[in-house]
Amino acid sequence: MQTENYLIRKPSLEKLFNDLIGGGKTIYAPKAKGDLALFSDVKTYSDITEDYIVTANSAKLVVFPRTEKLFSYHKSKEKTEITDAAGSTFPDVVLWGTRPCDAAAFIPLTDTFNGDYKDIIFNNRRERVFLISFSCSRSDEYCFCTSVNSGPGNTSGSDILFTKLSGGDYLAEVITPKGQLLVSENSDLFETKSEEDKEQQLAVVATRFNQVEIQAKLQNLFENPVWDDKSRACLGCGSCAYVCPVCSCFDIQDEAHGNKGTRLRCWDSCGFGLFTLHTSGHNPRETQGARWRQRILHKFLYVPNKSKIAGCVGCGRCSRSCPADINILDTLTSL
Amino acid sequence: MSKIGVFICHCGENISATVDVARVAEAAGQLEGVAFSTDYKYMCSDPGQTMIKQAIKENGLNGVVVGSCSPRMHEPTFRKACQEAGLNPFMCEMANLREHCSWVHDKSEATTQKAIDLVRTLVEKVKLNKPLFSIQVPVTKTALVIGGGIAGIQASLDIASAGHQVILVEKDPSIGGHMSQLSETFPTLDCSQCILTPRMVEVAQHPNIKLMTYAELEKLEGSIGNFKATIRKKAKSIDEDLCNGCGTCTTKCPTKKIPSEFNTGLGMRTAIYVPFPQAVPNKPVIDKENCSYYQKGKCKVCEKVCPTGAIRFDQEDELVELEVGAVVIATGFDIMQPSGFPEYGYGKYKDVITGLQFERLASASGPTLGEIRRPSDGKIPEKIVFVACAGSRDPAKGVPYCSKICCMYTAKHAMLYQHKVHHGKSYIFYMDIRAAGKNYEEFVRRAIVEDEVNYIRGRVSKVYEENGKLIVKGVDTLLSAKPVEIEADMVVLASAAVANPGAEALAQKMHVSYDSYNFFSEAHPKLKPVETNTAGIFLAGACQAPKDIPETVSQASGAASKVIILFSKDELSRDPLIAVVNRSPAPVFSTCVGCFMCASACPYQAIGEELITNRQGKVIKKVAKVNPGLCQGCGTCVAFCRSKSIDIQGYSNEQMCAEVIALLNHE
Amino acid sequence: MTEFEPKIIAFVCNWCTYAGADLTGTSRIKYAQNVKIIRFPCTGRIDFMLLLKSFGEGADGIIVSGCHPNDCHYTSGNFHARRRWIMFRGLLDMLGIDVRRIQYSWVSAAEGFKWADIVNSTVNTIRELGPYTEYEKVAGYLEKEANQ
Amino acid sequence: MSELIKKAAALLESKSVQVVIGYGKGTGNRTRTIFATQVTECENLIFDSRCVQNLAVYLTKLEIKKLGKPAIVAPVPVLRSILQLAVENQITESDLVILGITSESELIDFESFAAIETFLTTHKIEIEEKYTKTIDAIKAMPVAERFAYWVKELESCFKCYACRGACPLCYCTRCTVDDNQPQWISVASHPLGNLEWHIMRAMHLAGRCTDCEACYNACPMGIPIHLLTKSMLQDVADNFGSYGPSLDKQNTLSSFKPDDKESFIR
Amino acid sequence: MKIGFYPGCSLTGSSREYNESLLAIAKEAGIELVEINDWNCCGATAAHNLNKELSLSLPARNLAIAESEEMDELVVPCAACFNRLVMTQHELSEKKDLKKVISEKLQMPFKNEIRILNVLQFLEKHIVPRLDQLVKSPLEIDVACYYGCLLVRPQNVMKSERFEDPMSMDTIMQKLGANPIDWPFKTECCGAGFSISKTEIVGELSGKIVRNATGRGAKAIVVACPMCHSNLDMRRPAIDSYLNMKMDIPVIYITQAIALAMGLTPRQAGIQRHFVPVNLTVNR
Repeated sequence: MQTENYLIRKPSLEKLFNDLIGGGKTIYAPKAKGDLALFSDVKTYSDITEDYIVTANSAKLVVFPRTEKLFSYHKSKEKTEITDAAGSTFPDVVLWGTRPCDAAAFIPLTDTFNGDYKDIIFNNRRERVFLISFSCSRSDEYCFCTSVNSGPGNTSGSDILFTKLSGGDYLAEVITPKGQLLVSENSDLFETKSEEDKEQQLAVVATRFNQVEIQAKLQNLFENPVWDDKSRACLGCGSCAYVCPVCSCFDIQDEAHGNKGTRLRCWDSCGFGLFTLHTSGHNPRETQGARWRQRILHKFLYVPNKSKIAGCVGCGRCSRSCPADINILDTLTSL
Repeated sequence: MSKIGVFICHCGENISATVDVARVAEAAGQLEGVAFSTDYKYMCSDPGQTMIKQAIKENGLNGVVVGSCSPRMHEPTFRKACQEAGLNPFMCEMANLREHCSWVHDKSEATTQKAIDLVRTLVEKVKLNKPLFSIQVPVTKTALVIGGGIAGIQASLDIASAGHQVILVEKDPSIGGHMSQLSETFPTLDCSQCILTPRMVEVAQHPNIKLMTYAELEKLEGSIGNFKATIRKKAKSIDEDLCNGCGTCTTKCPTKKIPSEFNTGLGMRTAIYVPFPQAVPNKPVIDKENCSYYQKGKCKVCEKVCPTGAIRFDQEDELVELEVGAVVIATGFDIMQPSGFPEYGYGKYKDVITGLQFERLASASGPTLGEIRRPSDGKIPEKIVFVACAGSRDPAKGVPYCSKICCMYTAKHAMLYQHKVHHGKSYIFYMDIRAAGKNYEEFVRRAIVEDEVNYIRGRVSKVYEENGKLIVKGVDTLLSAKPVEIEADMVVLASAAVANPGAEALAQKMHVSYDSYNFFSEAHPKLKPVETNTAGIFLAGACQAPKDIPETVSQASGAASKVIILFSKDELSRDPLIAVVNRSPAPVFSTCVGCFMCASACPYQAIGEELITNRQGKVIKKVAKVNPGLCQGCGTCVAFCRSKSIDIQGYSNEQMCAEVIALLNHE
Repeated sequence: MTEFEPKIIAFVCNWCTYAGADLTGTSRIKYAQNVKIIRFPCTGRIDFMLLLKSFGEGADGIIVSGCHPNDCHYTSGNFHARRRWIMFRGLLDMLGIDVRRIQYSWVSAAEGFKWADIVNSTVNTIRELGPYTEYEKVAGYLEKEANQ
Repeated sequence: MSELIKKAAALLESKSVQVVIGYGKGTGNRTRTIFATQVTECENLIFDSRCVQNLAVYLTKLEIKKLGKPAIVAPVPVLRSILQLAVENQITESDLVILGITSESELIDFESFAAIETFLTTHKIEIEEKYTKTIDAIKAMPVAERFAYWVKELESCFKCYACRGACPLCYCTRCTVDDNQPQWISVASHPLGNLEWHIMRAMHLAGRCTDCEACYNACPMGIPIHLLTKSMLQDVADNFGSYGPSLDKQNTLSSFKPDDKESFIR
Repeated sequence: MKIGFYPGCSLTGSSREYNESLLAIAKEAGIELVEINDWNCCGATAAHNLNKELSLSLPARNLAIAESEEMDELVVPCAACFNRLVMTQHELSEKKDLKKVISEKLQMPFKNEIRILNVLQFLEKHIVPRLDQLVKSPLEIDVACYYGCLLVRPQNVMKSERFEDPMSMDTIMQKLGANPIDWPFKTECCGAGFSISKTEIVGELSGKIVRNATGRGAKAIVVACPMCHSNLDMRRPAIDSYLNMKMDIPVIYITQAIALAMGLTPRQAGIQRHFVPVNLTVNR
């Protein structure tokens, strides 16, 4: 679809928000918590913060929650009854305040859940998500979206992208038919406006590496001291994966209470020692170095090999949240 | 796949009167993994047990839950039945439907539902039970008896006469204990020494008894059947093999003014001494604290006069390690020094003495050769006041318990006094007269009626000296209900019987429990009065609580028979409900990280270290290891272990969790 | 509406409280059905995680009981347990988990009456406090909420 | 800190140690841990007020142990952790060189763990007033409100276990949260799973925690979990006297006194 | 350190000399005793047998006031007041629930942490260390130190090793140059409970005390309790009538003895307030 541009006045944003809430939508938007901004279920417009580069957590939680019920069961001596969660109704969610990198992340994420197996629950959720993104006017030393085919004003993945203009009003780029529908339903809030000075409003994010070159290099770097060197300080936690908007590994867990229970899909991380532990006791990825290598190879070699795009959107969350200050750029630029 | 059999007992009507047993059996049958479920009138009866055995065989059951009485009652019965049917006995669990359900609730739906819940809980547990095998422990058939008073003597003689080896350890230079200090004994007034000394000699001569006097327990490790005791033999400074007990040294020793312990300070002894003439062994020791040579570096008179050259000034304490299979504690008691009661003036006035001191005054072998003479001036007291409960039954300053023997010995003292000083007057201040025992009450009556002892029911508030008399202020709560004052020549305090000063330390060395007064605790106040909570350690005599001689002797024989029962088999079988440290596949080997917090928490020092090595013998990991011989299965370590690397068989983490989940989740 | 019947689980040691509860039975002293006992070798064995599990599985109240100090069959398991409960109780209190829902007691093998009294008073306390809905909301999250 | 650099270099030079664990420059204004194995790398060592990560955590990590005998830059919080690790038999004196740093940023040598203990007697753990006030305020809430407060605080926890990873005392080979026989704790990060995890973590640190705040600093969601361990430190002090590691004192929970006082056991 | 002072009713009435001499020696020793504001009855009446909460609230209020005035210690010279205050502190520290109840009643913050001192504890801690410099004219006479009941009991609160044979007053008197006699009536009952209602019993009980002290050569009886003092001094007619002879042994407060030994005037020590004339100039 051809992108259509509109102008939305600053006060209309709140009206749009309230209309969406009034229309029964669940809205996830950045909310301040201490020094952090977190995507949270927001009911009041004033709870939304604008003071963030990216949120600490990622937007993937609306399609790939950290705990997803797959089914519940009830055993008796004769039979076992199963209630499939795929049949339940999922909420209509509006993601408000995603950054272009957040929106871009939905593309590889959706790919993952639509490989050999089409994940019904994921797709049900994904269909009900509407992304209202906001371009970046600020960036920091962790950002590298421009190195992974994205950018501070990139539109891919979003339904609508707002860019704050110098006067305080917003440029609204409507990217998808879903976005168009929203505009038509709220036509009083959107004024026709041609694209102007968007680029000037955007943050400057320097290109840090060439993704294609990296992909090529990684072909031959499986055995290399860089992995141990760069991961030495790794504490083996899962924060990088859990804040990553693309990471999609999960673990299947049953929670049993007597003869009732549920099967759950829970986030998992390749940073954990348990991740690849075999029943035999053997662990093919025995050290953090091997785990770090997997993380980098997965995002910059395996995913691009398969899907043509990187499994990374350059949001920099993993580096920001790492308690040991392991910076993914450090590794990528030193290969 | 679990194939559990559930057997619900009616217990006559004990259970079925309030619990719908048929419904319990039916509900149990609906549980996943239950292959057989039934109810029966008496499960523990022969037909009941046969029913279980048959069901095991016919249905190939691999687990059994019996819903009946308390497992403390019949767990061994049903486990044995299962074993006889070829099922590992530890695959049988009991749901307590009687004591914990039918007997404590009225008949109702809720009661039946509770019974179902209890059965379901145990079914879920038994699914996770694993076959366990009893631990066989060889028995060292030597007993260690600690304390050479009448209790220790009796226990030693009994065990030795049954043909087992006995090591009798006594901390003093002679055996005999308190009984050897007594004059006559109630209620027969037979001479204490006359009945005791033959037993003492018998101990010395018994081929199966090894006597270690002047020795104390240093350390006790191990467990029932296999203890390792370390005994400290204090240096006697003589060569016992050479000494012939002639006594020349004790007569020639120049240091003669040492208060004699045996005579409770009323007589003197020398630095090299035999505590009393009938001592066993009748060989002296040197009291280093008071010996001129040890203190000042010169003297050695004993060495000069000894005809056999047996004096050894350079002798040092010796530590001896012994393997024993059972221990009898017979360390006796002590009397409370009444100095905590300044109102009685003990220590301030020479003629205020304790009951034990009176025993020595009344004893024919005592410092006054049996004449009642007061310590201050040797005069025969005309008026004597006995204070009963001088420390006993006094929660404020003394001990709250009754010392049990004082009523009787005080009556005896007054009686002995009246027999020896016919014109004398004796008074006894008392709270109650406790004379329960064969011929005891009659004895007290005799003191009152025949010997005209004045019993005054009331307490003494003060004793003070005025004009050479001891003024005893007290109250007579019965007749006059008024304060009374007696001008006495002597006051005898029936001071409380208390635990030995070293009792607490000894209990801790042996890991036996003790009460708040430091008396050792029996395993059960009624049914296990001579056992301690530590298997293989038994109690005899007043170390458990104040006791008189006949009671002490009976308990000593009881303890001896427990030891003999233990020694009647070559091997002991122990429940395998013990802790184990887990093993996991390489390269982890065990999830234990070797913090050893479990080891510091273990009450039995049962947790040691194990080094895990690779094929080249290099140590990869140091982990905890439970010694199955020492572990008693309390499971304290299990609850401690942060990584859940240690678990206890029979009460495993999985089992307990399954029980919790099953108990709280029903349809 | 029927009266609220609290679900109470009791963790007791084999040597004192279990035997004490046996004595309650032998003495035919009545108490409420709400309390059900799980037998442990010693209070020292009782893992705080099991208490946690109990609330997670829907218990409204918990009784933890063992030998009086100095009476432990294993000499010191109860002393260790006591320290553990002091710390655990403090933590639960800090977290706003209602510590009134856990009754700790020492009940000896001779205290059949005391056991009945502990049971009945605990049942009364929990009845007054009502069902532990706050915790249930947390524990029953998956049952009640649609997927997040 | 040229003295530190010199000393570290000398240790590597003389082959007394194979690696120096210390602080270096990180992203932006952050610091990060560096593992100097070459003399030249020692130049990157820094020490200033930003260096708050608890380096003791690396002493028990498999990957770091493989590097050989370490020297560790150890400001006071790290020293406390080292002492506690020693109490728990995780490290030995001979396998470690300690480059101690006083609170005045001066280098200090320690010949033995006992010397650390002596030094720490003058650097007792003190819970700052801002924390005691917060804890008091939380404890003053009605119980239901307090519970709601924590459920809310823990809501954002997604169980990345950074708190566990950063804690020098969480050195278990297998954490109980990863044990599924039985399943002690819900793996899921739903409210119950989160609550159980944080209760277990705090309990496992009861009487062991040295108040370094590494857990809180590591939490990507900024959850104040350190309030739990701090509150427990207070409980230890209130109930059993002083807190803080000590070589001859038993851990709080693996020891007892027969006359320990409580007010709640009937 | 701020030392509070709780006089109680006796010290403002029947035993003003106790008050005067205590303040005089404190001043001499350079110690400021700050009387607590708005103090109330200690409850050493029938209250403690009739109304538990009242009997705890009365002393607790005094303690709370002292706390609010930031006092570290509180001196309570009257043995009866001391007993009530110390018993309250003990009971409320043992029973936390009760403390809560009482605190709510008081409607003021109450930590229950102040250190309460009776006169002997106060003297031992603050005056005795300075006595070497302060004793100007030693009292070289034989004295009988009479403790009575309340200073040393109950044992579980006072934790005294020798509550049947206390020695603290004897030690202080020795420091003043006096010779405390060894006598058995140190803690005998003076009959305080019957001080008003049955003076003949007081006569008998106190009479025995006076007789024994005199008989053992004491030239004065030293006390530290207003009740003891009034019974031994004011009830002398009843004593004399029981003993059938006139006893002239004077009864003085230990604080008065110290004051005299410090060289203060008899008037500063309040000696003129006694019924039995005091003349301590007689040397041994």
